Amino acid sequence: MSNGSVLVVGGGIAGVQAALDLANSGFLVHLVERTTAIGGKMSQLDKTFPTNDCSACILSPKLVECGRHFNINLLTLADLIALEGEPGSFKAVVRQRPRYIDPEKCIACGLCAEKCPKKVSNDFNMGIGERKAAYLSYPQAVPLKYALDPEHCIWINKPGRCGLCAKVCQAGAINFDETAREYILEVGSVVLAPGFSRFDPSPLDFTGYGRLPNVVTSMEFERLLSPSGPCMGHLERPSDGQEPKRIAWLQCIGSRDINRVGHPYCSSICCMFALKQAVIAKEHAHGEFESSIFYMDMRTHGKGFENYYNRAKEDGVRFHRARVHSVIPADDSGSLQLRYVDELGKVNFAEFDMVVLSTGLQVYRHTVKLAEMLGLELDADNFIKTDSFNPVATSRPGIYVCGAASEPKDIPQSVMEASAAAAEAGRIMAPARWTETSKKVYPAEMNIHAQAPRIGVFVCHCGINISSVVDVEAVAAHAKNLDGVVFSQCNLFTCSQDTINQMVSIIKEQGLNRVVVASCSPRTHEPLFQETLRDAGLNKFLFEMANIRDQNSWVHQLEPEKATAKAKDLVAMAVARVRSEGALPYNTVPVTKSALVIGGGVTGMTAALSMAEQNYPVILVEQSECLGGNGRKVYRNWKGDTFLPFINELTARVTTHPQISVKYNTEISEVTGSVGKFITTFSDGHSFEHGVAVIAVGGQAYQPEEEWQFLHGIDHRVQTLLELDQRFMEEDAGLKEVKQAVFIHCVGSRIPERPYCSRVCCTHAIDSAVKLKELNPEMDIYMLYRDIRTYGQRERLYQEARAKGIIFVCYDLDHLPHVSERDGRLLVHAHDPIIDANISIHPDLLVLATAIQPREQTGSLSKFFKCAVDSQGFLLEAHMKLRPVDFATEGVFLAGLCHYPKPMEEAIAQAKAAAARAAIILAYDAVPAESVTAVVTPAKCTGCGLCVEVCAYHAVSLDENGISVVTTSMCKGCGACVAGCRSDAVSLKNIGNEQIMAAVDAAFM
Amino acid sequence: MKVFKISPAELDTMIEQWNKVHVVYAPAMEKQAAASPDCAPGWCRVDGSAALTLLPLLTGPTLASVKPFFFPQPETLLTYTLENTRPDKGMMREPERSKDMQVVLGVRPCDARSVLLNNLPYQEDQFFQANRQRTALVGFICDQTLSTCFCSRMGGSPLDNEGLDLALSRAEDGFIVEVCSEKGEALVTGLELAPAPEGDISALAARRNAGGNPSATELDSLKGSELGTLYDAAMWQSLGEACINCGACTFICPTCYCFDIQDEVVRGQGRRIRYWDSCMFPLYSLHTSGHNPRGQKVQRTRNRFLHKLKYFPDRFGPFSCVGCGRCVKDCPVNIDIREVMDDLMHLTAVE
Amino acid sequence: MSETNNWEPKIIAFLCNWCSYAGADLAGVSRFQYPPNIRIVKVPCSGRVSENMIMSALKSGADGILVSGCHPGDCHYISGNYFAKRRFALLSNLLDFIGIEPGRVSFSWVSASEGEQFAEVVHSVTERVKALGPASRLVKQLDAVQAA
Amino acid sequence: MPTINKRISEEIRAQARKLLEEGEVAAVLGYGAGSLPMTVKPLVVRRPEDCSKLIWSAFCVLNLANYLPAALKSVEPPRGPRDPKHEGPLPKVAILATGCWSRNIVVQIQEHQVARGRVVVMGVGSRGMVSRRKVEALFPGLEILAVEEGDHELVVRGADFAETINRWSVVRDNCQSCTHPDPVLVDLRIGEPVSERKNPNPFKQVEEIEQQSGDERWAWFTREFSTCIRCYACRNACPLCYCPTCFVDDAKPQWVGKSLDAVDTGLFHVLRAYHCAGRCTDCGTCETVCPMGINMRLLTKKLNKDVLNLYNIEAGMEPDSPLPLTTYTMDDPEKFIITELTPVPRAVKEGK
Repeated sequence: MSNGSVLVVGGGIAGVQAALDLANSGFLVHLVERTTAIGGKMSQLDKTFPTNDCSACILSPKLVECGRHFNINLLTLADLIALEGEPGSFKAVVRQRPRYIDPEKCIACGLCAEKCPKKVSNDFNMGIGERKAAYLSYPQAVPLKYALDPEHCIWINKPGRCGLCAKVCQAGAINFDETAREYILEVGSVVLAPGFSRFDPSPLDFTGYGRLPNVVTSMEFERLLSPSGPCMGHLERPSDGQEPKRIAWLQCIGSRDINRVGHPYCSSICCMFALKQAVIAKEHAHGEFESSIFYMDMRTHGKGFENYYNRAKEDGVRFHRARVHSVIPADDSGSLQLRYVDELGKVNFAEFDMVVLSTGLQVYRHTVKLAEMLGLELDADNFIKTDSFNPVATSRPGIYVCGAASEPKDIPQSVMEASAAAAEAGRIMAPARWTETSKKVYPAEMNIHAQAPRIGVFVCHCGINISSVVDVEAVAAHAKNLDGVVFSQCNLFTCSQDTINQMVSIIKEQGLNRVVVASCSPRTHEPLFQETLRDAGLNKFLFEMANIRDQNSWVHQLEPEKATAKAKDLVAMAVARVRSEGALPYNTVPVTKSALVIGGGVTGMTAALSMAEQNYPVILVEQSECLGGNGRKVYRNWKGDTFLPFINELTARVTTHPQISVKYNTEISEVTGSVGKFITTFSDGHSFEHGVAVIAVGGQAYQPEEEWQFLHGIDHRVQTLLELDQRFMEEDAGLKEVKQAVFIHCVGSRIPERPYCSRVCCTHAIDSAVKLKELNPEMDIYMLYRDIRTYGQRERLYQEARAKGIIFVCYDLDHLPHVSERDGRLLVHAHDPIIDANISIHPDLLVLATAIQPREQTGSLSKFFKCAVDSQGFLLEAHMKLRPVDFATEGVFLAGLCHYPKPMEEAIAQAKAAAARAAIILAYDAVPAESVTAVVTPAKCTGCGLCVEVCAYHAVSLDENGISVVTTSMCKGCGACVAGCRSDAVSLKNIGNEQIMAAVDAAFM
Repeated sequence: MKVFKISPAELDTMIEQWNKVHVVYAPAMEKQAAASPDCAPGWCRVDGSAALTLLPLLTGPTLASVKPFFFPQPETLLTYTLENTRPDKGMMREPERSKDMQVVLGVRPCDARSVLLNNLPYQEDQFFQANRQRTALVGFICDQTLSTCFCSRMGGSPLDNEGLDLALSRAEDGFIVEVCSEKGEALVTGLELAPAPEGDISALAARRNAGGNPSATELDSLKGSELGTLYDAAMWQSLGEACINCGACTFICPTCYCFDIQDEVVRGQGRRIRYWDSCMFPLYSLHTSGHNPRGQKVQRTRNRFLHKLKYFPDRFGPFSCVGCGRCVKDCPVNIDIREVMDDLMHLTAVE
Repeated sequence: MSETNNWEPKIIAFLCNWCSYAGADLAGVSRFQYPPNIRIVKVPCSGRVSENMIMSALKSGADGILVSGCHPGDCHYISGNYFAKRRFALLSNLLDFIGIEPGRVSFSWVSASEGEQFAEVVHSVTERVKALGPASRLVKQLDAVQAA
Repeated sequence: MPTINKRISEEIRAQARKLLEEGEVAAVLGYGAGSLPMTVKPLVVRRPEDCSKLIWSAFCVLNLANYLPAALKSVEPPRGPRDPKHEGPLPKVAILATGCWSRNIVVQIQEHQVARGRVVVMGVGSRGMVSRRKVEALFPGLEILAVEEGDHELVVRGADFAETINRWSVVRDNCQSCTHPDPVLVDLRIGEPVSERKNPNPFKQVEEIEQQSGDERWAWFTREFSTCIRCYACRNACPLCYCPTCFVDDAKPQWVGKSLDAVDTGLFHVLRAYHCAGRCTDCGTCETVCPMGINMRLLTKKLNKDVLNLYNIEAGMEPDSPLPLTTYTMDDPEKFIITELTPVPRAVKEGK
């Protein structure tokens, strides 16, 4: 039998997501991270596109969850150095370098860094500014533990010389004698998420990078923008600290460049990255601001990207289709002059205060070494090679890869692949689920019903962090007199293990039924103290914290008296709040261990199979009479792999799998219930009970009409890509006879009615053109395009097409191609901007690359499951970046074209990701639900429905008497309904108006 | 009983004199300024010079009744502190109460009678009695009445001086002042007032005789009637349907005397107050259990009228209404107690 | 009077758990100093804050009130701050209309990464409240209540 | 020729009788004659023979929508708390409605208080309702014993006087500033439609206050609400105030005290007005019914102005659109957010 542990290499967002998914579905995870903290590249970003979310804000909760997870063994400063064995039973050797600061003891007070005399360049800030040799890589780092930099630490290099950190560390955490350790880990499978490095532009002398201080890379610029970066979010240019008023972005630095760099691929993310930076920089700027982006093709092919691009244009970001050939100093002030040739061949000069190089993505050198050690095949660009139809599998069974190590990609795609890799790893280890994990057992909880409050208050010195400013003894004395308080004391470190143990016995001895800790932030420490309450047999919700460090002693260092008065108030407020709090249930929802998959295309089949292979029963619902969906209409992918054999094999596996039953010609007519137990009724009247659902209803091709019709449906020589694919599959001999072919791109995409890019058509069209060239190398082929978006390694195909003599002519919306028929011949008029002339072509084949649209029924289906759709009718995921296959409605997942147009390999990855996310729920007999939920007092309810309208989770509804009811399992405890209710009929448990206003009033006692 | 005659100027002087030693109130002629939070809505503090402009009064009852002088909104019963550092934290204390005499001007006979009626249930109430002790009513008997006045029907009279401490009535060139009580006596002590001429006194008596013997005989049949008949009357349905259950009638009514008690804590200082409640409000009869014996609007509307016209007289004798007509004028939905009485009379007649 | 009595205002701040409270923590981690007049009350979301809570805090004697949530679009609960935005826009206009001094009740968006901004918001709010002096409008006083 | 309102009264009686006789509705909500001049009584008519009691006049100042939910409930078959829900259609109720009341019915439909299918709206275009208080103010110290209503004038009679006054001059402020006098929801038209009024500035009264200084506004606010006796007539006459327990009656926490403290009274009015934000149709009933003559309508009018300016919403105009506080757009204005941050010298901030 397989081992139930898994090794995840890399603690960036992909590794973290894979680790969480695996740990949450019943496996023990060893997460190996090379640096001192997890978070990876995403932690260095300021904002993320296309939502402009604060990167650290959305990432942090995942990191904290990962750091605290009972079944994730986090190994920082560690590397995988050897692996042997077979899938199911690998033996991995992991080497962990010393941190020199004991994480068990470190309380992250920062004194070591403050006193450390050695300043070194700050690598987290891309070398801008300095940090100390004793350091925390960034404020939200997980683990939140300091480390000594062995390269620079004075003592480590010359023992006895410094040692200041050890002297000031009250917790005694410094250990200069720590040595490296090796762990031998038995695991069932391995997930690699080693991430990517950024291209170093130093060798590209035309950019001036390295010589001109105001030429920075996009990652450096990101740190300049970040509020936690070297200039605290005040955009300053490096040379003189002045606020730049004119910034240029140069695209494709180290991408799409065979000549100087040897990177033929497109890095996929840089266009959006630059757009985002241009928009955000403008937000930072005071007054006039000019941003220009110099590009070859704007590749905004993801969900919401094209809109972002359009908005940026409206906001005044300027776009120049040109490659800049020189960046030189404009004058002595630090300004820069750019020289470039525009589309019409004219030489231009432009002056900027700063230049940002959109550097490409590449594989880490150590990743290449790791792959060699593991015996993995790499592709021509040194990315880890994967399979078209199994996009997260490496060449070695049992080892999976996710994120940008297999091809440049953005965050949602990496997160999707991480979940997909978790699904694959989980598939081979399914029988060993829950064998290696452990579960904590708590004592029975004391029933405090009807007991008068007996509150204990613990006031923390936090070493000297609090007590150097606040008179903590006075605070504890003040607390003793407060109503309901029967015990109060001070502790040096309330969070230290010995104090925690002491707290357990005090709770028992004193018969405390509520606890207040006055120390640091509940955001970091509440879980720890709540755990302590449970260990002492108290419900964990009988607890409040007074934040007298982060929000008091640290911010009022010069006003000790006022800080002490404030601490007293904060403690009184916490006591007032906890006084009327009650025990809350640890809510769970029982899970029906079966899944519903809607849509029998490749995506739906993949998701169904993935769950079935993890041994869960699945019903797959298909509205037509056969499986395969859109995939059956497509000939092959850009790597040349044909689809039909794969689909036939997949169909056979699905239809013969004992855990899958397929319902053909069936639609959904009703859905009730929520996560754990949905009851879905089908059009044939049968109903099915399931714990989760995956929606994979696909998309459909746009039927060309009006100015985009181009005689389609009128002249048989005008065909869509899918119609051409049909002819390829039928091996239509007539295709060889074609002498001239024209392809028109973006038919129905990127227009006001459909303001999105259909993502696949550039690649599909170019591949079809290449295929035609294969059939008849003499054929003249013209591609009329707006931007070529062969993102990632698809760029090679674009190169191949050009090498084969296919001619690319750019058009824009002001100069649409015109198609007519004259004397039995097709006539295509177009405008070529390079020669600035109109051209006419007489093709005998005109191919339209038509848009992909959502299906009409997507909307009604989304209503059944209370999911949202976006303005275009595509299903809207819970979070564009970090929850790309989840819905806000729990237990429902999405994959494939109903989410957004995408090629098959991405749809497959997404299907597996959806299956992995669904399997997390199915792995449990019951899933935890929010405890702090809304509750209705029916007698006070008017039934006005305001709470129903403002609930983002559809957790509130009106019952048959028109009275509001909360579906506890769906409630997230935000309290929007509470604030909205005029008659106070809705409350939030323990965060009711009673508790909040008691706290407010306590501030004025 | 002493009877004086004074000129308008003397009245003015008299008020000025009172103002030196007492707190004097008069009916507000328009919305009062927010600057006097120590005064109930509808009344204002009088400073000496303003006295004349306050008189003569408008016909009919004052905008607000005299109720708040006896039954303040609110009355502080007890006070306490919750400050953490105080040794007496949480201990209840009697508040300091004002012992100053308050003189209320412009009171009409109907309102004066209302104090006597409210005194029946509040006989033992120390707060009401203390307020009564320190309040003197200086009233004007009514030369004219409004179409909404019906004091006679309720057993009162527009010319009555019952319940007033000083009763003024208009006479040629001034006012007749009847001293009706010891408090009234005290108010005129030390003032050099001329006794009223005999002619004026007899003229006043003649007017009173002409007004007939004030009694509620017409309505007395209600007192003897079967409660069940009144309770089950069909009229309550439509009345309850129209009533919006606001408390306007009960709060402007001089004889509604219900209260509730609540604690208020502000910045660590607490007080226990009693404040006006209204039987029109659902909360009035709501039990802690959640049960409400008068949960329906119709039940509450019925209760108010039956209390005034049946329960109160059954217990204390007189009706709990002085016929001032304020509720008739100000009920937002034109529920007219006179019509209610007519309907009930009709019902008992049929019976 | 503020100078002579050494009066220090008390300001109640309702902060959402996910952004502004985290921003306040970051201000602490970064040691950005700000005036100690603020009393933070943690709520799940700015959408949890009702008009009743704000008015009641005023009544209780808060010299200033700050409500701060995630920037629009960043709400942990998808849309809570958008509802809050409408609610507060109307409320702040209404308070102005009845003569509550602008600056008594303030609203801001502070994200989890904006520690410095949080400190600036507190500075700004405190300065404005100090300039206004102690709150008196809609602040309940027990001693002045006895009517008639 | 009978006056317009007399003709409308006739039509109401005829139509109500027809609806009841044909069993189309179980009850008709209208007005009967009042016992005093310039008053009317709300009336629920259930028998055709009682329809003769129905009247229409310039004094129909009470918002009938306030009675609609209860009237609907009254015609339902009795149902105990454990009884199953009634099967099949429930009886209907007809209601007279002018512009603002019809918009209140729309709000009631939006807020699930009233089922659209059970209401027959008898729409009457409003020519503006007369303020009894304004008429009385023209005759200080005199008691009005009768008022005769013409189409454009009123004849006011007392014990020893009779005077003709212009009708529009004594129409209520809210009616004078109304822009939608004709009902937006009509099942049965009574009388002629009244055209939309192009009111040059419906928010004039509000703007007059806005233009004052903050101290002046505070003085106005405290003065205006100082006479409140907390009778809640304004609340109870309002069709929007249907909460079984009003926030003033909450004890934990006690949002506002219950006595006549000026702060408590002020808070009650501010919060009550706020609770009507985006729902109020400026029907003016609150102001009309106040026994102390407080103009609390100005608060809701101010909110109406802001809701219109900020979100382009007028309450009750479209049954299918959400209420302003249950929806949002990404670019809602946020002028109230602090923008002028105090840039603090870093030395101060860093505690140096």
